[in-house]
Amino acid sequence: MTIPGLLPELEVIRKDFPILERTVAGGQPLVYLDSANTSQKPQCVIDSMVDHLERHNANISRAMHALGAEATEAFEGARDRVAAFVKAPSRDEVVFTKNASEALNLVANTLAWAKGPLAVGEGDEIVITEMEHHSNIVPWQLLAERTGATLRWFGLTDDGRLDLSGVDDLITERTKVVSLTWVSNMLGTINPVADIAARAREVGALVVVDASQAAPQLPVDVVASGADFVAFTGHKVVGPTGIGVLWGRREVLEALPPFLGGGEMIATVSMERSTWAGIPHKFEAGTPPIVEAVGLGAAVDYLDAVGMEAIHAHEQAITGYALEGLLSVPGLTVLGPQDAASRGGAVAFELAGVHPHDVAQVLDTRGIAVRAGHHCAKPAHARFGVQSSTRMSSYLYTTPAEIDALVEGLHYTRSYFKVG
Amino acid sequence: MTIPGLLPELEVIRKDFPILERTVAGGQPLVYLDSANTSQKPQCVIDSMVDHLERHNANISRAMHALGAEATEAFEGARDRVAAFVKAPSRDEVVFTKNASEALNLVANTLAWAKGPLAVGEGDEIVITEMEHHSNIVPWQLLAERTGATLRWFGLTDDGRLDLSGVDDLITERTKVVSLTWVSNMLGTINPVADIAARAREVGALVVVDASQAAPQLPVDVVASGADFVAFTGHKVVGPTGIGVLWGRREVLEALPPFLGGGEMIATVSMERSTWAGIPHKFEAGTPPIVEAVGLGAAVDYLDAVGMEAIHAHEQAITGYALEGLLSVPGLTVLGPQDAASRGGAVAFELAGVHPHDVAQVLDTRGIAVRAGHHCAKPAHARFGVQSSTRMSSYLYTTPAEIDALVEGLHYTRSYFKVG
Amino acid sequence: MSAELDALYQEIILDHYKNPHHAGLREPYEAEVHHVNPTCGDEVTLRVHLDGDRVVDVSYDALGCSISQASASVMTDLVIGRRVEEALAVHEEFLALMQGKGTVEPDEDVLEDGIAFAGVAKFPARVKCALLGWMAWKDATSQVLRNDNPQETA
Amino acid sequence: MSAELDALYQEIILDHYKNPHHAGLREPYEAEVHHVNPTCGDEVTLRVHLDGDRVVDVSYDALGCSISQASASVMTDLVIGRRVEEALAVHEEFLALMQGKGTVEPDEDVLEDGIAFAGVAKFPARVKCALLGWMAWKDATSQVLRNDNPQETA
Ligand SMILES: Cc1ncc(COP(=O)(O)O)c(C=O)c1O
Ligand SMILES: Cc1ncc(COP(=O)(O)O)c(C=O)c1O
Repeated sequence: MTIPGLLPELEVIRKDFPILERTVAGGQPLVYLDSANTSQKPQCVIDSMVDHLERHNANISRAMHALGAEATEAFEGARDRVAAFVKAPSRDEVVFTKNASEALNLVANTLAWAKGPLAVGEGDEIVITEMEHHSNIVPWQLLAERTGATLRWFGLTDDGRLDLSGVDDLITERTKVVSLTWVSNMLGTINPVADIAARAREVGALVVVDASQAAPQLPVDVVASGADFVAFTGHKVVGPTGIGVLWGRREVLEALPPFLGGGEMIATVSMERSTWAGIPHKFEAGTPPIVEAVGLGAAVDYLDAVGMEAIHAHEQAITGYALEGLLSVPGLTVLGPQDAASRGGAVAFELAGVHPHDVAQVLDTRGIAVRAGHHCAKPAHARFGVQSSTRMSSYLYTTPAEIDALVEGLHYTRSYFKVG
Repeated sequence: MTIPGLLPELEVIRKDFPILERTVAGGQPLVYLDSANTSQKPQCVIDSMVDHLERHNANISRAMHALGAEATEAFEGARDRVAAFVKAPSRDEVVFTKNASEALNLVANTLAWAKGPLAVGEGDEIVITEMEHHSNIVPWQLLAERTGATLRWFGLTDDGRLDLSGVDDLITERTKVVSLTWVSNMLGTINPVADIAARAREVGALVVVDASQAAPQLPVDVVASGADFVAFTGHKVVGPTGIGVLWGRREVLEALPPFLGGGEMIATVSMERSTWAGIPHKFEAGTPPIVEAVGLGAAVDYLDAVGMEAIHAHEQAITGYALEGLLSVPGLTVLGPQDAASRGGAVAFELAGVHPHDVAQVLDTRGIAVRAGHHCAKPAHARFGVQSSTRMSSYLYTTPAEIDALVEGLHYTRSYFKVG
Repeated sequence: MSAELDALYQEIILDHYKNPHHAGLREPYEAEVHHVNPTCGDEVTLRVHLDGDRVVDVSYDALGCSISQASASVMTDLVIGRRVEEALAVHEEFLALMQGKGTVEPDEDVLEDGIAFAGVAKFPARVKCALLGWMAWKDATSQVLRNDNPQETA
Repeated sequence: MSAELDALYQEIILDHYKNPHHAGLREPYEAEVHHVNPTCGDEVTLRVHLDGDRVVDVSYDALGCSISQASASVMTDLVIGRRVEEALAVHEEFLALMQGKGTVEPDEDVLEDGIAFAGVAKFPARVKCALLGWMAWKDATSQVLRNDNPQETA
């Protein structure tokens, strides 16, 4: 199978991921098509974590001994690598969180307490979109409820793109924050974040970009994105769970009040009052995810070594092939844009007559892992009048043969449930 | 060297910790006396994480395929083990956070938004102590500042215990929350949490116990502690970084508003409004620390297998031996209680004429890792008129010979700096 | 793999899925509840109508997979017409079957078509599906019972 | 290991530590700053007194380890009496030495006793200590310079 754009050394890359050698469901090879949910980890990431735990483990900053210096260097070195991965102007603008959800909540939460120009209150508006992951909806609902601000959102077109027709009504002088996803985890849509950011800038609104699905797939340049904040999560970029990233523009990070309080985020503490450390530490209370940062550093190095452009091309090639295969299944409807060029590698679909949960179950008995449900995007499902869908999602290790297995599995599913 | 109370199989236990075989500072064996800062990890914890990443990695709950089921079982299984470790009446009362700091902030933060009987506002008082870690001070300062409540605190006696003489003036009908550490990370003091909790209960105040230093060393029974909340951190109980635990009484957890918003913590989401999942999920927004929970589960299993009573006895024996050795060094003053029976295994001290940072440096060249500085307890240092101290802290793998090395190193430090 | 699937998707289940019994929302009723499975989003709106200690009607509107739909259908067959106490006992029996991880032998005399769900117990991710309708029924019924003077809420 | 220590704790450093130059807080001054090293808690309160473009006095009250104390002492020797511009150049040179990870060869003509800190650059955890006083001085000096009409704040 040769499709233009596929990673040339695909079999070599697959060898880097130990789990891909596993068999499931009674000896069948694992066909892992759930990477938008979480990605698998290459050996080098796992090894970096083991080496850290077995040889360099210590707490950071505060520890001045040899192990402490090694652990601090490993942790802060990971910050340098992540800063380079997203082309951050300064390493100090990279805040480690526990996941993307916390990164988004950090922004919403500190805005709830901000004073001065960043303060959010009655009469102010927060703009999101109907295709957001719950983690980019609920924090803003809470902010609106707690400050009296109003939550508004971009609707979607029938082909699963943002409906930009009313942008000038939506993003106005009242808008304080615009928060949107770069790539939809359900529809696959790639949004024109830089255009929307430019419009938001005109009215002086802050722009938050949820890059949870973008960072794994696209070359990310935080400055070019036009955003004030960019959030993503370690476990989707072949890194471990327990770590996420919030990049923020220095001026804004500096102007925000602290998020969580405690060790590491202080300059000085007395019983009466405390002062805060500079960024990024101001936002990193307590012992940070040290071994997770080590793993994440190795992960982004791995992705950079393969090349984000090449990974993006691979995703597009696989997605195009998958769209073709899926649409050959009778009764199957793909949600979201139908052309691979304008979308990411998550493809959600419906199969007439079979509930997604049942589709996933049949596929699972064939060793094929897909996701079924609302994918933490209930409003986007509601917009298309469906309660749930089945989603396949690829990554740099996905092969055309795996897509073939999926398509075959779907034909089998139809026959098993006697539809058509 | 036989001291009553030492773990009988100490050499076997040490073999479980790969890092203890490391040499540092030009070939000298590592003498790790910084376990109150972070503990080392046994091989079984590291292996459980590797096995998870290499064979069972998937996102949880939301994933319905074989790997998803395995990962979910591993994650929720870890919750069961942690619940058993602290004798929680129900597994649903165990919330996973990213560290102890987040656990404490979770309580302070949700109280800031609570309505009804839990609401905190002007005229209300929050009581902490002068020996708290910054992570149990700053969240309450922020809560007080944000709600208009007043922060008050227990002072300390000259021998480093809580000054309970004014307890009835301090804990009154106005008190909404009493938050205190079980074991001080600087003074080593073990506080009478159950007594204070009983007093707090009388006035209807919530009781938060910071068990970050207690959970590693003492058998913990959350119900017997009398607390409404107990917080601790994974990396100090031979588990990984990136995970902490908040145990809370069901009624209180259920009555609190959510903390962070996003995936996993919802029952249903529409653009207009959302509803929350039941506990513990209500407080676990986003992809949780999955591989970290696996590691933590293995960690508490390991501690339970050795036996928390035995570990406590070991800590006391080593601490007693250390106190004796330290006090033999001329010019050395131990901060906090001088008898091992009423303290935990962290011993902070001053060495006349040599700054703690310099003490730590000299020890480091001998392979001995201790902590120097304020140990995230600036107010406790200020109370004793010192700006910083040197701290040695032991754990279940610490040997008397390591204490001897420390004491010898301190004699050498004095001669190096020509004091005395 | 087909054998494994067949253990889960018994003919009886697929029949109930295609032709659910007692589906739709009806009046009168004394309590209505809405339950969701947050994981996959399955939803059920369910009403109960009791007359004294007798379950006169259970009506529902369910969105969900074959297992959750069929289970709701079977549930209505098993509880409608029964005394509340008996129906709750059947619920207990079904719960025990589902939580038994495949080790519990189902009693056909009690569970009737419900025995078809024995295979579901081996699929932990599907147990929640099979219990969705039952949990909603139990919740609605308790609401009515808690209410000393049941009133029409329609 | 003593050799390693000796590389860090040069005699000059220990001398300045035991007998710090220009210690204590004095008047007059145009700016006072308070800097801390959040990691270990070392603190310095520092005042500068400029006359036109000349550093007339730098006085300080420092709590900290041998390295941070000695460094503040050496710093005052190097900047007092100099033109601000020259003093800032010396600061740059010292900064370059400290951040050089041990690869920068110090220039004794410029740094005088400051060359004793060359060994510190190999101990990343101590670099912050050595820079504490210097950073405070630079901060205070910039404050005075930012102020077009410097006024006594005492
Ligand atoms: C008593 C005490 N409380 C809280 C903490 C904070 O733990 P963490 O840094 O893991 O959040 C620590 C340790 O640093 C501690 O010793
Ligand atoms: C678009 C998007 N945003 C946010 C998230 C949340 O990431 P996490 O669960 O790691 O916090 C995800 C993934 O679950 C996602 O796909």
